[in-house]
Amino acid sequence: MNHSNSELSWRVGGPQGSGVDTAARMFSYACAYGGLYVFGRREYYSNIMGRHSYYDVRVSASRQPTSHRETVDLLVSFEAETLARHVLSTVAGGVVIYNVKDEDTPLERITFLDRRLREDLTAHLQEQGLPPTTAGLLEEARRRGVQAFAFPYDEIIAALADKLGVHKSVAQRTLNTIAVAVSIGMLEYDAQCLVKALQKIFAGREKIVRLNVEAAELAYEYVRTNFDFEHFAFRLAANGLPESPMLLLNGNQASALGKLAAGMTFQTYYPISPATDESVYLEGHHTFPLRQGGTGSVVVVQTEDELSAITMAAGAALTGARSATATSGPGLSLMVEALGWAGINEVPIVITDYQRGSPSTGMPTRTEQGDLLFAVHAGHGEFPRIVLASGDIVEAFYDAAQAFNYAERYQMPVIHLLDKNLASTTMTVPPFDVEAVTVERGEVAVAVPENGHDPFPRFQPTENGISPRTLLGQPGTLHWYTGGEHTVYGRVTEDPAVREQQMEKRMRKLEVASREIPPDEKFKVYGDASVPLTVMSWGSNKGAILEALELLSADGIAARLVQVRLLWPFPAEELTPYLEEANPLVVVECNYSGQFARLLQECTGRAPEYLILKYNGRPMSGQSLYEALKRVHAGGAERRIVLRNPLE
Amino acid sequence: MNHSNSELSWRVGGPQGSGVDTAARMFSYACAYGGLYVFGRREYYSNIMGRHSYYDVRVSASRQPTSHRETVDLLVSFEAETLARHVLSTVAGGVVIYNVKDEDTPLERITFLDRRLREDLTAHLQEQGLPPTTAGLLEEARRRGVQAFAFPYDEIIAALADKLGVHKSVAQRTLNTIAVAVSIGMLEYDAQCLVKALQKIFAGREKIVRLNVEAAELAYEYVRTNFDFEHFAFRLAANGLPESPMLLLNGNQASALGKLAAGMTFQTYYPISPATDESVYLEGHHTFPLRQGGTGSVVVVQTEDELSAITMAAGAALTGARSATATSGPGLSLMVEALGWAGINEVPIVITDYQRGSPSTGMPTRTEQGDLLFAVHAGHGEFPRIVLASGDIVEAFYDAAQAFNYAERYQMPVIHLLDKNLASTTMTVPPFDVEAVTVERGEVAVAVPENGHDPFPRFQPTENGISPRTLLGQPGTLHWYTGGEHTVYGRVTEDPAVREQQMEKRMRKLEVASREIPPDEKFKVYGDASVPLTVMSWGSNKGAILEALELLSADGIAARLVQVRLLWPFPAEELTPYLEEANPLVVVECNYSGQFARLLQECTGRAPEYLILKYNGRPMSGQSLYEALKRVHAGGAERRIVLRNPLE
Amino acid sequence: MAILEAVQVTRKAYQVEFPNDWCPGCGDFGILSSIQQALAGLGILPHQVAVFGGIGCSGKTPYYVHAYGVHTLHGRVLPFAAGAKLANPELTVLAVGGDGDGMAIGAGHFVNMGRRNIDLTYILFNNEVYGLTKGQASPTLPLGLQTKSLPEPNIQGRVNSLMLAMTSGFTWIGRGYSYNVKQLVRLIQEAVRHPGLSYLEVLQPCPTYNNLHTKEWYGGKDRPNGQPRWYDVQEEGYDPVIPEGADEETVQAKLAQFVEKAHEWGDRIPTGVLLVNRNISTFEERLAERIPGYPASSPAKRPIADGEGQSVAVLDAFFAELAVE
Amino acid sequence: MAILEAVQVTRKAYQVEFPNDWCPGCGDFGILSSIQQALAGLGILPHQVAVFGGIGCSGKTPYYVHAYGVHTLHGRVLPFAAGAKLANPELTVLAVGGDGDGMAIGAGHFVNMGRRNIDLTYILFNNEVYGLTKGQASPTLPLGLQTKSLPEPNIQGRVNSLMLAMTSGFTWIGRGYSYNVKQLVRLIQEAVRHPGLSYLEVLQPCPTYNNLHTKEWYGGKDRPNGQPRWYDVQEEGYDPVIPEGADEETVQAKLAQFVEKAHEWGDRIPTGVLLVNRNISTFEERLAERIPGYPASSPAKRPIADGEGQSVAVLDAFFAELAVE
Ligand SMILES: Cc1ncc(C[n+]2csc(CCOP(=O)(O)OP(=O)(O)O)c2C)c(N)n1
Ligand SMILES: Cc1ncc(C[n+]2csc(CCOP(=O)(O)OP(=O)(O)O)c2C)c(N)n1
Ligand code: SF4
Ligand code: SF4
Ligand SMILES: [Mg+2]
Ligand SMILES: [Mg+2]
Repeated sequence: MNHSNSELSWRVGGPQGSGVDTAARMFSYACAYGGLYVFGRREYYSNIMGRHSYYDVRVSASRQPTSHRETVDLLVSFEAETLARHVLSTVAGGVVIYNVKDEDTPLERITFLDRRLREDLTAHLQEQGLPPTTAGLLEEARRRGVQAFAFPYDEIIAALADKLGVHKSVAQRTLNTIAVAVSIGMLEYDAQCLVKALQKIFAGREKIVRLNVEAAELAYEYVRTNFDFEHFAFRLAANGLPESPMLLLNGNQASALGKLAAGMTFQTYYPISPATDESVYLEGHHTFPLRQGGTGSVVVVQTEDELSAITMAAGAALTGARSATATSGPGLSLMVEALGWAGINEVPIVITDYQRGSPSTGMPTRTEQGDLLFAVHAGHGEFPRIVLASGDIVEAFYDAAQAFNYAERYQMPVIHLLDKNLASTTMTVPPFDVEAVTVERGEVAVAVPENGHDPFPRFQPTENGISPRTLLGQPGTLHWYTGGEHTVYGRVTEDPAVREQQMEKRMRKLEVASREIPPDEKFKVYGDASVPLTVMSWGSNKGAILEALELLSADGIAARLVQVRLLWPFPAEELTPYLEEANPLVVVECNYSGQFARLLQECTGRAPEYLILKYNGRPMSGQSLYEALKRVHAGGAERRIVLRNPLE
Repeated sequence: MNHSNSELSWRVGGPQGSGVDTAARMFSYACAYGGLYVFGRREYYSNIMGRHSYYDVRVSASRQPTSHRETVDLLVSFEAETLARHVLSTVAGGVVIYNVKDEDTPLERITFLDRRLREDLTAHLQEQGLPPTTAGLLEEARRRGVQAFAFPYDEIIAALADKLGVHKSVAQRTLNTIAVAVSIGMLEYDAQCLVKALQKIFAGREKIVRLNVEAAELAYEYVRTNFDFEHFAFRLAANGLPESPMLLLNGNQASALGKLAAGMTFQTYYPISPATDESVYLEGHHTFPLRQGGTGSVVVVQTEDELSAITMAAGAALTGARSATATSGPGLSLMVEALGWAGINEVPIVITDYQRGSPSTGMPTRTEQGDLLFAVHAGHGEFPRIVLASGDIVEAFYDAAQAFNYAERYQMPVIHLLDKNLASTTMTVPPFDVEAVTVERGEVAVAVPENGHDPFPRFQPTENGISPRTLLGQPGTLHWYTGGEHTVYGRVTEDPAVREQQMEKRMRKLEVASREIPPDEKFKVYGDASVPLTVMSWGSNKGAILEALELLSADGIAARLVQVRLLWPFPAEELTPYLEEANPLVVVECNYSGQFARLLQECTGRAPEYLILKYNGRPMSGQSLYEALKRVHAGGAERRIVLRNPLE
Repeated sequence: MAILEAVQVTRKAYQVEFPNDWCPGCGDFGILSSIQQALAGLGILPHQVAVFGGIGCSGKTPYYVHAYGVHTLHGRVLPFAAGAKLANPELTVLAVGGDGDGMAIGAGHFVNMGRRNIDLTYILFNNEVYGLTKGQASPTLPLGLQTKSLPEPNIQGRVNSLMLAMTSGFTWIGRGYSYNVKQLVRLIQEAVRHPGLSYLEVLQPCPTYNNLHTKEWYGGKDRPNGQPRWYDVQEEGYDPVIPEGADEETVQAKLAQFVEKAHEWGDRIPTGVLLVNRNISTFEERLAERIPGYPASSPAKRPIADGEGQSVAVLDAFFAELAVE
Repeated sequence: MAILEAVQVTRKAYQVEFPNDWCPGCGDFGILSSIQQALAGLGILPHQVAVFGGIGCSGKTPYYVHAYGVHTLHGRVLPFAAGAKLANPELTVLAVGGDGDGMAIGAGHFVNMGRRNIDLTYILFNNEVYGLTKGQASPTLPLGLQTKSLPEPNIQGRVNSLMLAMTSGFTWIGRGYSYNVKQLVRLIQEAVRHPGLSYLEVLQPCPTYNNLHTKEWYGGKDRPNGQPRWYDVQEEGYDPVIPEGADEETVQAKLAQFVEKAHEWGDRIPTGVLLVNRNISTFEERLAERIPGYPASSPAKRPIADGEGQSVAVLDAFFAELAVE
């Protein structure tokens, strides 16, 4: 029953701070070094140490997985909470590897297990006549056809300490490597790939590499000699590496790199999950060579709050610097006033919003697509803005760059919507093509020193509403900026006719943007473009929907996805043919109220027949969407389908 | 050609700080003391001294005027800028009274005359072969049948100083009284009414009363003896006073009084036009008797910013105090994050938003209805809120009170939308009935001391989503609040199932509110309820639309107004019959993008056939709306009609 | 501060069963324990207390105190707390938060709260880093230092929060150390008892992200004499009190003495009560001058409706001002 | 501060035709005139200057200076100005605003800007009221005073902005008076020349709303000797400078001297240069340590694309870190 080379869903769990991420990186790189496609999904608490975090790595030899699976094929654990939370998600034919110490831990002794979950698990076990312990859960799993292996972590660590003559506390640090090596062993995968991964991850720290390689070998050996994994349905075999090496990165990094490619030279931030990592990445990568020689750089400023972050970025933008700030919902909420200032002053700035579980503090490290209507409507009064949302890591890179072109072409703030799902998802992707990144600076007024002292009509109305932009410090283009309504020179005015002129000029730019931006930057159509079953969505659901479409297709059900990428100005006109053909129209999003559907109806009058929503802070999986869409296709499904999984 | 007792549109103008407001108050009270109905509209710059402000007082003996007129019957001025700005708006048969000194002032010498206006006026005069001076404007007016009288202000002031033996600079302060007395004289109105007005306005300052009465008499006399106003088409005659005396007040005061009636005990604010006056009024009226004896009071705190204003108000609300804050657009923009906190913590607070010309600093002292979509969508993520908008001063009072009932009944933030138009509009209204104000505190958990130390399930899900509210300090109901997703005890959680439970509980309250709030609190229908020509609007346009409907009706055109007062949750269902019958549907609002129309379409799918908009910072008048609606009725009008008036 | 009746309350009354998720060895534990002991020792009942927290590791404190707990917004803990206190002056109100919360995003409120002298206690957990967002520099980290999660040395200077408290007008200022619980309990109790706005800075090692100013460093383990770097100013006879009615000269002398202490750092770090200004009225007293009956008839407590739910406000005088009569 | 070339620039170059709408007699006029004279005197060309204003009467100043003028948002003038300066360090950047703007809604930025020591000059127009919103108390109005548009005496205490500047880390601190233009010109020039963050408080009578601290009051017209209340500390030999490399003791002594001056008020109000700290690196210097070539290759100036509009960034090394190779 060998499924060598098939797809695998691997999960590792443990307390925050115990290296779960490192374990996942090791496993991911080990797979990637075998030429396999990797998709990693990270779940963790808003906590530094102790609370439960877990990482799903989905691997495939044949295609790039684009969403996680809610079920697990191989679960590795070294503490009881992971067992309590995830054994139930392990599939028949799958394997659970646990620390022998955790064999029989009462659920009520697991400090951070949510009461709701403990009660649910206890009830479930009771139904089967099993005790509310990890032993009960393991037994339940075995009854379902899951193999569970006790692994003697402590023994291996002791052996390692012995072998290398290091202190046990040092050896203990290889716990994650051991867990990964055990997995590699179970999958009969190439151990050399893990060694390469260890060399990559601990590059430059030879001693640590050695320690971990030794640990991996001991663990691997143990598995190969002691475990009977004949009945384990999964194997992995290395492919060859592709010609140009794949990148393995997450959305935070993709966005940061896209910004550097675009020539962003100034970024401000105030720390906030899940946005911080982008800025910290930039802080650690602030200089690099330029193609024509010389050094490129980005000034990254950690500000005192988000009010400062956006206003400082706006100040920088006035000098001509490509300038941005990155934040999450609470930060965006604080940026609203300045957004309007940038709007009325026609300042090109980019705001990257990593959406997270909300409202308010919400669930800072969980995902949601809850900021769409806010991004579109944020700010008192009316001013133009552009809102775009990326569907995956590759789009995140190119959109992060394109956002600056939009900002400078139309001289308005651009909100780039990402989310926690994209931020912390890791994927193998083909290398980005930096030279394909074009830099469009829009209309910039040339310095006119001969203009001497005359004020420059910065806000001169034009047919398309766009007036040549000036840069602070430039000779001959002196003028003013103000958040007040203003004349062409940027001086405050309350004249009713000038007000109308300037308001119309500004808003006209939005129509122009709507006209100029090509349809394929506005939305993409996937799947069978001619069938009526139409899924419409935006943002990071893309991967899950594409998988769902494939699964449907395997069932002989044709469907298409219209992924809207430009949310504002909303591409109402271009979408009309799709909306007219759509039957049924299914809108998919990760929020409670179907924000995209509301926006769609606001702009087109068309309401979807079905809404598939998820708002528990976890991303959708392809499988769960597939099931929901099957029900839609079969007819009789409720209009509002909520995807739930109490075990996530 | 005497129109005694007819309607009159009076305008006084002058530099900010020169007492234009006082003049208008005098004139308004003088009219009101004659039993006449008064409507006052104030226009002023974001400036303390020097820029042009003007005040329209519309008076009628037969009915309450509910909007201003864009044309003027009687214009009083004591400086050149007023002439430059308003002579053109004076009707044939009307009168301009100006200071003899201003007879021939070149327009280019008027410092604060906007360049655009100066150029337009100059061109207009040039067409008629007239010079770009006040003389040219006066001549243009005379050609149009306007009478213009030069009034010797300085002479009268000198005479007054002489008569009373006061310094000329003291006498000078009666300039406004003189201007009003001249008007009263021109209208052959009862001079005693002006005396009463002076006594009211300068109550307790006998010397000043005497000075002003003397000034009035001199001016009145001068007019009666020197002016030939036979051809002036307007007269005012006093009615009897109504039995219970009318109030003459503005929207800021109405809202403040409504809050006091409702039992608001805590208000925070950060100064901002046009909201400040409400809070300053409260500061000056912080104590008053209670019906059962004892003293009622309100604590008003001027905070350091709007972030502090809303969070301090929220803190107070947690103790059970009825708590509110009042602000304008820029302040609301800063309150967004805390709004979400109040939403997720189910805190009853009221936010009064006086909309003003926007975006950003915009036009701080001009009106707009630009915050609707923002109020509905403000905040990252999703949480319930109520948004209501008042149509006039009377509604402002009762809605300000009702807002607290909604807030406490549904335990959510309530945004009460007013605007600069309502804030500074003055009107005669029948006295408010404080005893008719009911106080509904919603479900409050009684203290349960016997509960001792057990945590209290503050956020227990219920069928209608409402859980009994607790008050900080109350025994036996200990629990927590957090902006994070939480358990029933208010402890942070990231459990997916609890998240769904709490999210659903909170959002359910909105459905319940939508069900429970009676239709006539949601919207009001005026005019001929059965005709298809349907005007839909919200907020302070009400008065102008009602007048337009009357004018249409006089032309034999039947129409109805659906004034939506509850904007969120949007009364989609109850509006359906009206939307279905509407033909055409005309949405009227003071903003650029038709925000109400967008909301309507978002919630019902129905787009209006016509949009009538105004966004130059000035309110709509009944007349201008009437003309637009006539064009709509006649057919062939453009879909988007913008009301403009470059002379406002 | 309202101590209704001094009853026997044990520390246990303030403990919770909710699991605590601070890192092992975090300095926050000592502060939490001190708060619990201090409140118990003051004989205040849990329901009479409201603990407001900012956002950060420190901001989670309210979850761990068995009292009304309010986890507010990042930087806004002071206005939230002030609103509750002014509306219900009988409450004992504690506000707690991190250095990022209080000195960065919350600095404007800190400065302006000092102008009010409301009777509440603010405890700032100073670990020099943003704990909960993974160790960025906070405004209290000195310029040029590089704690372990910084990609570059700290490029911004340090704010001296004691000086800021004095400048802003806090009328009780003290400093404690999270591992000196005995002193900390006493300091918290004094701060709570002080009628006015109290500021207590607590030096709080963050073993996870602050590898420079650790428990060992504060404890002076690296010093030749092995003696702690911190010391108690009271043990050296320091008198922090500006008495009621003090003359300008006394005030200036006390302030000068405070400024000197506030700048001490490095091998001698003062802890204890550093300034007590009895010369300034509380906001509650000022309010009482405007509003007769305050605080007894407070916003939270005064009647607003009768049994039938009808408003009891009599606004006739206000209407008369506007009436045409 | 960048003075590219000292050319002959007259005050007229900085004057505008746009009508000024301050009240007659407003103290702001003196400050405006001083700014214009100071800039002209420094020989900077108008296009090399960016004047950032807050919101308030004072905040309108940029409209009246013929230079790049940016009327920002209430309270945010400092971050706006800092962003421009860091992105284009060649600009001469002035930030101006009211006491409400700077000490209330902007206080958090003020405190944190001090930590950066960016080379720009902040001028605060202190009239003790919110001018443009019609005379409410600002954070600099002393407790208990009642200016004419207050319905009740001021219920909040006063912030001492000089102390706040020192505490926050401003490295040049001075105070002027709007009717002493000669001194003010000199102060502004010194502030602009100072390489680092400068804070200049200007005592600014608001004849419309502040009927207590008027021109007459500052001028001492009510005093027996009729002498002005303000005096110039430099005339009394006050030396504000903490020299480069000063030892801890010198620093403390200078700070103590400053604290004393900062607290003087009433019949003796110090003006002049009160503190100059040459001991602290600028943010620009700190940045240059991270980013080779800064400030020459600044965010505003460095090339980002080639002639064809293609990106010139070479990110290979960053990709290699992530690559599976
Ligand atoms: C408006 C806003 N911005 C950013 C954040 C993210 N955030 C959470 S905790 C924190 C800082 C924590 O540092 P500190 O206040 O020093 O507390 P500590 O964790 O060190 O106790 C930040 C920035 C937030 N919650 N809200
Ligand atoms: C966010 C926000 N809140 C409030 C206002 C209203 N506002 C305009 S000017 C001002 C205060 C002006 O006082 P100050 O800063 O002292 O300047 P001054 O007018 O006295 O020069 C305020 C509160 C605003 N523009 N923006
Ligand atoms: S990160 Fe630091 S402050 Fe936060 S809990 Fe851990 S040790 Fe404590
Ligand atoms: S209100 Fe005061 S500060 Fe403002 S312009 Fe007038 S005098 Fe100057
Ligand atoms: Mg901290
Ligand atoms: Mg001021």
